[in-house]
Amino acid sequence: MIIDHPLLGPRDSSEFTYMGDARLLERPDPEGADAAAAFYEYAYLRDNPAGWHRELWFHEAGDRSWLVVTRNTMTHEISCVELARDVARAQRQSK
Amino acid sequence: MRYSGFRVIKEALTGHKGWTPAWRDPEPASQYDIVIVGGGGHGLATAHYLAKEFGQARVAVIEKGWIGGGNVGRNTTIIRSNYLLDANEPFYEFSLKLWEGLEQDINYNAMVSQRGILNLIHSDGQRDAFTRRGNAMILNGADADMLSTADIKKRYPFLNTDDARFPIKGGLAQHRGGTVRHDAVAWGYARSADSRGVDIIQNCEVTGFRIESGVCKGVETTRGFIGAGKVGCAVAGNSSRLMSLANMRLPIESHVLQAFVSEGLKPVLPGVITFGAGHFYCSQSDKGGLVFGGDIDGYNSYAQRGNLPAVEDVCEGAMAIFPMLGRARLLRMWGGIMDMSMDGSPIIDKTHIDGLYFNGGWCYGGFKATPASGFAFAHLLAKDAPHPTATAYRFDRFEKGLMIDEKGMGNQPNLH
Amino acid sequence: MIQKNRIEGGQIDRSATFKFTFDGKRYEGHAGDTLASALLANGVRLMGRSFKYHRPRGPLTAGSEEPNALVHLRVGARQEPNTRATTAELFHGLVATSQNRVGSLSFDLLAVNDRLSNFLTAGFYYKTFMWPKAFWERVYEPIIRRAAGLGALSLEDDPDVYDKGYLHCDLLVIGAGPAGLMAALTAARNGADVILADEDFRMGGRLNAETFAIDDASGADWATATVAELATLPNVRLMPRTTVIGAFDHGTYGAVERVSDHIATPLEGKPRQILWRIYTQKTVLAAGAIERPIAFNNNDRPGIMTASALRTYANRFGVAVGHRTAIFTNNDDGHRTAADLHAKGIKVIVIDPRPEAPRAMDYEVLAGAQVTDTMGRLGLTFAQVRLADGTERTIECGALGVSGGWNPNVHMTCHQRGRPVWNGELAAFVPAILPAGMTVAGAAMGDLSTAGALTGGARAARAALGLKGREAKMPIAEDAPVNITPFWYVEGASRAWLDQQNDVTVKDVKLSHQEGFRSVEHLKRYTTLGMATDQGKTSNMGGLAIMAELAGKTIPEVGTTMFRPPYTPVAIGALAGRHRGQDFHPKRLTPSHAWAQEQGAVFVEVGNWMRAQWFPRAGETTWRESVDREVLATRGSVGVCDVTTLGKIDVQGADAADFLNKIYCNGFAKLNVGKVRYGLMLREDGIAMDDGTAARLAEDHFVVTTTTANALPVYRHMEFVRQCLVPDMDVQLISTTEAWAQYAVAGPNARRVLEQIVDQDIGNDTFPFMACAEITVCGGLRARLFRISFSGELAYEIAVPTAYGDALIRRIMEAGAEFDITPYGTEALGVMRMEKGHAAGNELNGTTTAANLGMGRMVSTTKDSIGAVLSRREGLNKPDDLRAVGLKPVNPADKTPAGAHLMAATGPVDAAHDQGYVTSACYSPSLGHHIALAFLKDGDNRMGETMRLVSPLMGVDVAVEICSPHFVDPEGERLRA
Amino acid sequence: MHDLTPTPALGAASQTIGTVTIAENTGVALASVTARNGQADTCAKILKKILGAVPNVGKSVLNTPEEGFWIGPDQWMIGAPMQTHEDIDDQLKAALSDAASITEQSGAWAVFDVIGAQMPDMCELLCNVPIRKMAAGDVQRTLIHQLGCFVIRRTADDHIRIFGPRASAQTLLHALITAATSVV
Repeated sequence: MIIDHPLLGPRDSSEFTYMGDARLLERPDPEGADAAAAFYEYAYLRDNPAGWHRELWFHEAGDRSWLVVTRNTMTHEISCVELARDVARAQRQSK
Repeated sequence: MRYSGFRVIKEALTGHKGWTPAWRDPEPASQYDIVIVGGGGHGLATAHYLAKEFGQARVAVIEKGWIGGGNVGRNTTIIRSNYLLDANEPFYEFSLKLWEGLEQDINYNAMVSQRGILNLIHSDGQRDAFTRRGNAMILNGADADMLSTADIKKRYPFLNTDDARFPIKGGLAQHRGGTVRHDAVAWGYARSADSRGVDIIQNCEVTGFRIESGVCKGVETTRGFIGAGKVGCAVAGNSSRLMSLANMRLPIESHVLQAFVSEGLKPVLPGVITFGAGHFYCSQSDKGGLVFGGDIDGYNSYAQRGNLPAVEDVCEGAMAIFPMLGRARLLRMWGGIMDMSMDGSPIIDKTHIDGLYFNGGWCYGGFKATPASGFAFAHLLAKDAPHPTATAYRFDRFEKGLMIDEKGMGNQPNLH
Repeated sequence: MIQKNRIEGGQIDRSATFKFTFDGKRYEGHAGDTLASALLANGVRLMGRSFKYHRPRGPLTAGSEEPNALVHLRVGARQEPNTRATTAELFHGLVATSQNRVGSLSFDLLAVNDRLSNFLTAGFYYKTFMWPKAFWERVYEPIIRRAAGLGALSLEDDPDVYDKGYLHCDLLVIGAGPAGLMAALTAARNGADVILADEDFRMGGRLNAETFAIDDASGADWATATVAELATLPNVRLMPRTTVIGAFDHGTYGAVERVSDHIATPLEGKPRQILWRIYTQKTVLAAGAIERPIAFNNNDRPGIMTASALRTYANRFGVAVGHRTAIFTNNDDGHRTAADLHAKGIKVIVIDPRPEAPRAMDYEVLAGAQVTDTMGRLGLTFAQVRLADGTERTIECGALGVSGGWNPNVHMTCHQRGRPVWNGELAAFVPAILPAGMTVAGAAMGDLSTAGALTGGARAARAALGLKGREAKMPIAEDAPVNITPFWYVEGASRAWLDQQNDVTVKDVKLSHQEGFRSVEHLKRYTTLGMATDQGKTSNMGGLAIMAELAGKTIPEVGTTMFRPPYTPVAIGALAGRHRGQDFHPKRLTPSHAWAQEQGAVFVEVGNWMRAQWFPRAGETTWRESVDREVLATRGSVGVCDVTTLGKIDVQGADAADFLNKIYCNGFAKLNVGKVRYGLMLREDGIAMDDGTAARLAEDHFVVTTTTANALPVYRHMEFVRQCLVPDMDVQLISTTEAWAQYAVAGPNARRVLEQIVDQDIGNDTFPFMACAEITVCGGLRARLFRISFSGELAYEIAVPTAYGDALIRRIMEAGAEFDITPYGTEALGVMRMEKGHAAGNELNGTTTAANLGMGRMVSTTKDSIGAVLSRREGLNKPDDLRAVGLKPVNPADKTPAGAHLMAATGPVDAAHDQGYVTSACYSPSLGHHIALAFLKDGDNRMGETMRLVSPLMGVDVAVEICSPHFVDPEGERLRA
Repeated sequence: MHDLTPTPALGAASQTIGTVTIAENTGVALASVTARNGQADTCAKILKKILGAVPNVGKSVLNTPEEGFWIGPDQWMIGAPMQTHEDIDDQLKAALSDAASITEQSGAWAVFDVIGAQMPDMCELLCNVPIRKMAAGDVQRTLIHQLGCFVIRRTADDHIRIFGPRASAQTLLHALITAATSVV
């Protein structure tokens, strides 16, 4: 597969390490009342969709950026690639 | 119709006119006691044991395509019970014992071949871990044997022991492990279940569950509603998709695992062998093809196909231990969908919805588990209690911190 | 032997004559021949045996779709099984032997299977061999296995090397026939970077096998001229002998270039083949079409082949397979073969089931007739024909060309699970859903005429590149329509072959239907139709058509043919490339490697690292002697060990301390500058991930160490936390593992040694236990000093820039000479850490919690850290949880091996009573007996208990006493000394 | 002044295979520069002073004596001659102070210069970089025989500089030599 790195352009996916669902960016509040349940869902439950999937890739053999890749799990088509750090920052601001 | 050598000869002499379809092609009834969703190995085995061991006759297996078209028909046919953890080993050993009696049980020759499986060891740390595992196997009543490099060399003289980047320092063998003709498992269970009155309904896709006040009443399908006292789901590769119809999220990611077969070759590999310093395992089919595989591609996928890097990784492993394979040709590659669970172990459990049961999360270990999975699922469906060898395969183990993590990779499915 | 079937013409070089042997017999052929064409030229039709019935077989085709003519090519270590004689390029000295026979090719003992064929029908083995139970493995299977397989491997290491490489282009054109050549030409003339790949050694595709003209040149000459023009263009890469094997995601294609297969042996240092990964923007698939046979009884005898193959052998290779030739065709293209052969003076007769069969020339055409059977044990002699009026006629012929029509070669369009659609006019499947970026042209798209191929190729290239403007004028070429009446098998056909290699006949398909295996997948799996080395290129359609007829369905209703990569089988060596033997994985060498080699060190693989395992001395006969000495010498005086392999991560930034607080379960915020602290890292699931130390060199600067094995995952994890979880923290990370050479200097005399090297005062007061500093050594070289101890002794780790690592180890050895300083390896390192009860990889096995490791109290409850919340789950905090303990044998002579399990002193020994297991074990020279670290249920409360340690795998069963894991200096006085 | 002598990763003599010459370059001192949060602009200003320009993504600035290339977001590798800049990280710290985090990298990398007409053919067997499309100063991090390396197209059309992990210098050189042998 080819991942169109937001900074570096098209790169072979073999340069990357995969980690899964991009919801891992949304780490729950450890102080929250339901922290135990929230962390269980965060760590273990997945939508695992047959279709578009936002997922985390690490450019291990590249610039060491974590990326959020939107990819179709039926066709492997990739529609969007973002720097995870930008996504994470945006999420924090929106909170 | 009973299969036998005499029958084969008789038919041969009378123009094969007597052979009848291996299973009927019935219309779905409106109501069953138990409906199994998924006409794969596990679903068909469940139906067989429900009928044969638990006296359940009003059973249907519904399959969206053709039976045996999923992972049971696209795997590397290996059976073994060389597990470490007490939550796993008794279950897989139970499965191996069922394999050992399968042909007589279902009157179908699935060619169970206990040619042995051998895990190569390349470091002291690995030997320590394999020793612990071998002991766990023996303490659970299975067989295990620690082989020296010399022993191994006798069986595999062409193994690369003189120029290996990661020298072979021995191997853990399970002589009762081996291979089975995968398609025949699905067909044999189907034929047996059918002969015991189970309806096998092909080309019938589940489009929803009918759930009324927390109770599952049956399934909506492309061939109409089918009522059921209990619904058991065994749809490896589609677990998350199917259970999402009941608004469930699972501790599962679906990944592609590629497998490979070479051109037909005169016999060279006596048994199943796995490389311990890379991703490669291999056996040779009775037709002569080398059947081999390695690691999953590593990303979520339902595409049933993989990419070159995983193929190359496997072939590099092949050449690392068997440099004589250089001129053997890879004939065909294919991809199956693996429902990778969060601890690498399966789930056989009730759901929070009454009457709805789940069997899945087999990662890439589903084939060898087929008989025990079917038996345990049948037990759960028939008695509403887990089979003694499958008590730990619960949904709530993650919330409670009771993971069954053979590899110690944690909640990252693609590492299991 | 003279080439009795060689005729005029063709694209072979008669000036170059090659000698070769087949089954030991000597023959001659010419440059430009394939092994098959050369053998046919010599009158050899019998080239192989079928898989199941061992039927005599000759070539069915003249291409890579060949199911029958498979041979062993070359001998010795280079023997290559299942090689298609129809594509093997002839070279001088070629040696080939036939395969899958017992006895000789012409007298194969296993041909008896053919007599038994009535018993060996599809799926017969599923129905028998079940009694008695044990017999399957003891008797039946061994017999089946012995008969199994086609060719044989040499069992010797492949002596050739293979390369892998990467190519990038704008347009990849697959196939260099009329469509491919025109596509490449169109794209290249418009400046695109083009790769043109073709599996054949001569580009031109069918043009090389045809007689008709393009403009006023012959098709073959036009191809030659076009290839010549392309060769002059700098933006074109011509790749003959290159098979594109698969269409993978996002425009990535795999291709195998056969660099050296057309010569006896590769040149020194040159690869046999290269696996190319081609990255392309667009692709034009111009893979042509494959002619399909018709099924009739005994349609598999040597001499019977596709009509187009006969044409190819005559036109391209100058070979008349038989001087009397019959053609059996249901379409006009078969008549083209007849015409070509007739023009070459071969006696031809055409059998055409269509009542209105065309009569072009003055050869006999039997309209409305069918071939019902053939004769000839090892090769065709007669064909039996049923004429339109029902009468029978026997025709003498040495060759029979069969044409059931053409199948567009849709293979590559299916690689991303796209399915072709049925085209009734062609009676064939044509491409429909394509991989992104691919367009299909020419015969592969169903444009079977030359003119159609040329136009299609040009248009495909223009479409792919989005070219505007007028189309260039196309050369003039034949544009004959396809006239075909679908005709799959002759009525009453039974032992009529569909899949010739796997011996699947019409009868088997009928049985498959009768037994309910009716979907294309069940048909394939039950009969093995299409699963041979040719992947059903010539057989799938016939099987589908017959199943459709039996099921009363249309062909597309029964299913479509589905193809998977690779297009043709690929040598495993090519897919592995250079990654074999010592080059399987890279090696990482420590800074002291050269020095350690001088000391005669024994090295061990640790991941990709090569580390000194121990340093044997003269007179030492076992590794234990060396390791015991190294341990005692270190504990007794001083030792030195290269610990460079530990991961080192540079952590800087204003929030560096807060960041470490997040990734370690224990606190780091308050660590003073100049201090080191042990840290335990959890995964988010609360399980221990890795441990190490963090040294605070400045307010905003830490150096974190990881275990050797986890250097990469830990760095990845830290970057995840930094970028994804705490993106606003001011913290920067970079790995410096290889930037610093680091040595542990341990033992009571460690300080005395280092005082001679370090420029600053390192007295116990100024530089106490767990101190760290940036210092200088040897008069000014920048260095780092950490007072940490894995061995439990007074110890330091000293680091210098890697380039000085070699010099420093030599200097340390000089400085330590007066204390008899002893270099020690990973074994002694391990022994000392076990004597000290430190956890390592065997304990941090991915399933252990901080509590299991006896560090439960380290998990801070006053702050959030990764893994803290989930580490509190009940299942991870059971009262009788495993705890790290030490073991010593009750009988000091006993061993306490790793991997052994702990059982109560009395009571049963089984899984149900398993109490724990040994993670690490060694002989402790300090204590004079074996010791072990173990995890034991409720271990903390069982000190002093005597238990059974069993390892049934090794036949071990000994009594052990549970003790503290801190065997040596439990109070830690030495390391603070 | 200390009296320890540095040893090169290999100390191998340069070798010429066909038209390709492969030479270990032991004369490069290296340090990484990573801008602190919110300091990217200051950091860039200072780098501009040192290099003449700030290396863009995927680019290098081949200035003398210092040169530098982009290695990650807000992160650069700065190189200079070892004789004059062995203490390159101190020099950079002095120049950048709190604007950036500096880490010495000299010891981490083995550097090879590959020069010759068939260098591009050789590259095609080594790594997944579109070598024929790279312009002078282009940099790409890539894998060579599984080793993470930087490939820099130098000013001469037939010249690339490869930075590979020092500990694996032998493996890397072996890969370069076999690739060169394959193509010549």
